[in-house]
Amino acid sequence: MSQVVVTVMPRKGVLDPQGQAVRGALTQLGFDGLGEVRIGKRIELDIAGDDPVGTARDMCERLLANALIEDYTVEPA
Amino acid sequence: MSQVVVTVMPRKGVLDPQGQAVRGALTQLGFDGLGEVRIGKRIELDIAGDDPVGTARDMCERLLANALIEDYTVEPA
Amino acid sequence: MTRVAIVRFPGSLDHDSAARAVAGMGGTAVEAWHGEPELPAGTEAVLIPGGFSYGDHLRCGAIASRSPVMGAVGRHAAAGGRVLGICNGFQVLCEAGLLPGALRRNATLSFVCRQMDLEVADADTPWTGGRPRGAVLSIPVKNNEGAWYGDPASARPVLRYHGEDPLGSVDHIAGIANEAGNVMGLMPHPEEACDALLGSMDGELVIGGLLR
Amino acid sequence: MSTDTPLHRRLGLTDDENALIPELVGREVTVPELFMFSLMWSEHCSYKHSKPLLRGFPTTGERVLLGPGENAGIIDVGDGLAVALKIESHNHPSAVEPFEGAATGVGGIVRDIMAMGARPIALLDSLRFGELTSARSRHLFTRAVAGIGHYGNCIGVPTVGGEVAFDDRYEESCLVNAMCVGVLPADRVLRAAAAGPGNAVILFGNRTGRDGIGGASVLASAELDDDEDKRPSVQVGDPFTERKLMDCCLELADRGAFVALQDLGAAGLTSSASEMASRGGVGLEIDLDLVPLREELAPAEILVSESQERMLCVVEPDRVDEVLAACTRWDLPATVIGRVTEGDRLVARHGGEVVVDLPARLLADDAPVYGVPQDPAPAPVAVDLDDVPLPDDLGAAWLELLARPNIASRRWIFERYDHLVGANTVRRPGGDAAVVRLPGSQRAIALATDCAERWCELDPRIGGRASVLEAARNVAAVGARPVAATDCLNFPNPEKGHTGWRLAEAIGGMSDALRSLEVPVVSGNVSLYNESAQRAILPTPVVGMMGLIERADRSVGQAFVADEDVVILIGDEGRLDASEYLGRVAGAPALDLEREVEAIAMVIEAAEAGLLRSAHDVSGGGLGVALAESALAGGRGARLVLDPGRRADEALFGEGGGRFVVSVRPDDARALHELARSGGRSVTVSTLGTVGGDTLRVSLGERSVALDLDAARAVYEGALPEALA
Ligand SMILES: Nc1ncnc2c1ncn2[C@@H]1O[C@H](COP(=O)(O)OP(=O)(O)O)[C@@H](O)[C@H]1O
Ligand SMILES: [Mg+2]
Repeated sequence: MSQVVVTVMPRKGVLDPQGQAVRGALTQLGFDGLGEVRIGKRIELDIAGDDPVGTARDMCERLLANALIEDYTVEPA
Repeated sequence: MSQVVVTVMPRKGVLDPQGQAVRGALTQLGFDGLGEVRIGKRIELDIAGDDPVGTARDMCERLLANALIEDYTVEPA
Repeated sequence: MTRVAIVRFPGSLDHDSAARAVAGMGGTAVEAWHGEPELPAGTEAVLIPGGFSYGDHLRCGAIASRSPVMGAVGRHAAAGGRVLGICNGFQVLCEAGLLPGALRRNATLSFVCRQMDLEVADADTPWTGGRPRGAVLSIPVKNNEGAWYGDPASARPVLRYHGEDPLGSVDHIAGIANEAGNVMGLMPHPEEACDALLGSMDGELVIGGLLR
Repeated sequence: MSTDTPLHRRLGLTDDENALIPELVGREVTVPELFMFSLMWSEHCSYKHSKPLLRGFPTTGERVLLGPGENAGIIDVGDGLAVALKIESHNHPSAVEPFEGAATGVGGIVRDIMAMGARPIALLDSLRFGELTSARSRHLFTRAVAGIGHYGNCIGVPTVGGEVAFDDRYEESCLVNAMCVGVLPADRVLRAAAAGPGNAVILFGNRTGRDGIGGASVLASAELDDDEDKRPSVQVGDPFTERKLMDCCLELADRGAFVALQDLGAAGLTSSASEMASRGGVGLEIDLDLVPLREELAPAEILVSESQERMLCVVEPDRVDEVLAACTRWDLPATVIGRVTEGDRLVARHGGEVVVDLPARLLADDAPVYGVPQDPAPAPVAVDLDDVPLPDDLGAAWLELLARPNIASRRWIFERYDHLVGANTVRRPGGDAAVVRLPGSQRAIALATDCAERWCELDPRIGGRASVLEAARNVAAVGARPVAATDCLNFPNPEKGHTGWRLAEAIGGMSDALRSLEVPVVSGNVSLYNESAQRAILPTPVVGMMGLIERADRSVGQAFVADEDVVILIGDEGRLDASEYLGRVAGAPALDLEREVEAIAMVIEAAEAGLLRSAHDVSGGGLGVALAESALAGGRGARLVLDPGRRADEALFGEGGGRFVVSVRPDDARALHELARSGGRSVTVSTLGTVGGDTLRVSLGERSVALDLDAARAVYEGALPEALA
């Protein structure tokens, strides 16, 4: 088993209302000088086999990410 | 401005219904040999100032993570 | 009597109300279980009801859209059969690629349960009971992730929010059909507007699209 | 607490209790056994400080199929249908983690209803938080509402009603009470009593982890900030699994597969297994090695884990495969973990060794019972009303009242809840009571929760009565006959000050009113120790009331529906004494039980006779607020004349008097007046004026006041969103 980390982020150019809301909340708490805030998912998977990163990539294509609105990256932990 | 990446994951021992559901779905899609699946958040922030990592840590304590059920890590992008 | 298969996933919630609405209009509702590779024998139309299939985990509708029964729904649609997806069912159809676009988090960042006015944007599909363009229907929405996102040119908008749109859909889109018009998805819940006692009968105009 | 404090004290057992246990068992107990006793003998599970007082409630009646003592009470509603109902608190967990605490509170009460074999058809939530000017209260409140919505929406049970009030005495101790109602065939009531030695015991649902161990129960027996160690590990709700459990349980209950069914709530397997055995007068043997785990746990931890979304059932041996197959179909882990035995012992094995061997009854029923001090509280310090000036501008005072968080529209809350799923919600939240059609029937039930906590503080007996009467009025206002109640008694530490007395008096007052209304209490819950080092909560006995309407299409709304309809006030004078308007105390509240019950009966009869075009009970904010709500709901004003009474603000904003504002067709006004006198009744009925226009115009003797509906709507609808923005 090796651990693979999949990161799924909203695609550039796609509005991220959640990120905006968090940015607003942070600003209200007094955190100034805040630029963009983007919120995505981190998925940690324990995968068996010779090519865990390849398997995870396959998982992304088939389920974990929606290419219309999300970009993903895969890396070993 | 420098980019900081905050990772917020369910705490060890705390139920992760999302990871559980996704694990089941991947298994049904025929991905065998799957161990644990854990799903958390990745938050990318552009922060000004001398100590963006320290600022992000502060943000985690005050808003971004819920210490009762989540662990967080902060690193420069 | 048209035989309407109502797809049931773990976490489907509106299969019973949908079946009641179909039966109330003279159709026959049968259950299509998510794990089956085929639709029930004699299926003439398919309804994918609302709910939180697979707990809305990962992305709404994503896990359900990959289940065995969806292959059969795809074949049914490709053969010109009628398919209606309501709320989570709409999300499933988008995730399955049977309708364009995706449903994203509401602009309010909260669940919204509200009776809404919907305007007929395209009178030439089976899904608005022949009501003219601009006619207004009253049907409730209830969702977390109901903001349709995509290229409006790629879609065939059938219903738009009339007046306010707390969800923040592109072009105020409430429901779309595929090019051929046989597959339809919408976020509002017509099955909860098929009974005068509940305040509106306008839902029958949409559900009627499933029936001969 | 330091580690050399004896274990039993760390677990919350007193020295006397610790000495009593080996005496009752006949030997020293094992560590897992001590854990089990500490939880089962906590206030939360044993009601050791409240049990004797609860006996005062009326609990019987023609319709009662099952009264208190089971997971929920059951009422026969005719047409072969029965309704299960229960309310429960999840206060402390919600104060610790409002989202998950409130969410798992909903999950817990829903499983209580499922355990009766019922299909949950409605949820209500009764909430108390500190003032919204406090950032912490805003946070707790918004997160609790989000958690309730998350869970209820996801399991497909409509949240059709509830209530909320803000007061700084809830700042550190918020209240989150959730009520669930389910429907089942009247001849298929499922009980949680194990039976049939040799039958299998199956645990199904989520795997067991280290969730809330020592949580709810230990917390409930100590003040929250007393000890960091007593804080629970936070339970995370999993509504998706709950929904699968619900579908699976209903499928199996319909097929008659269960001998008994029970949820796992506070004290987990310990409480479920011991209660099931004790109720059934049998023994249970379970093998802890067979319990599906999420992580490695010690035997004691398995026994007391409060992991959510789990159920326990007893099944005849030849139906085990059928039950396991259904669980597999729903993708729910399910395991035979033991069997029913002759005798009365609860036995648990681990690694082949017996780690628990106790009479189940000792755990489930034989906790010591304590009296609580009965020290009456002194009368409240009152201001002299003569020292309170009349407002120069009654209209401004009216608008200001409509904008108060305790009065303003609750739309911000209920639009976050799916209140429609199931397609049976005939009257939605926002009115007096929600009306939910019973599936497959013409009948409907009306549901409301209420509590007059400000009155309870001043006079708990009157407050107890008022809480029940207000709930009954809300149900009557939609045209329903109150048939059953459930209650949640939220109080501070009963061993201190006047709380024990207040608890007894409140129960007494509630019982007085319930008896007069002939409404039984069929279930309930007690939550004590709601206080911090700073302050204690108001005595808050929440009443959940269910009413019955024979014809769902005959229910009544609160909106004025047609111009020229006659507006009529039913009931007696209101007073400023303990009113929301005054915000101070000008005297102890008073009420005339008999007259209020008569007014309720009259309104129900008027609704059944089809006389009412609208009806609305008069509560917080008095007549002024009730009139404004009927006007806003209908988008129609009215022209009214009020008897100025003692003073104009009292006439408009006074509370109490057991009142309703109704509107009727002009031709029906006489019939309504006659109804007030029929059957030896003498209800006060006054015609106030007529519906019409876009302004509420009220003349009060020399003064008159006008409320512009657009302005009123702006403040009434805007107040909560603005306070929370
Ligand atoms: N205030 C009350 N009024 C009436 N019955 C009550 C009250 N509090 C508890 N009960 C009854 O006592 C029993 C135990 O309550 P509780 O421990 O809350 O139930 P559960 O174990 O199902 O969570 C239930 O049958 C409940 O209805
Ligand atoms: Mg229970």
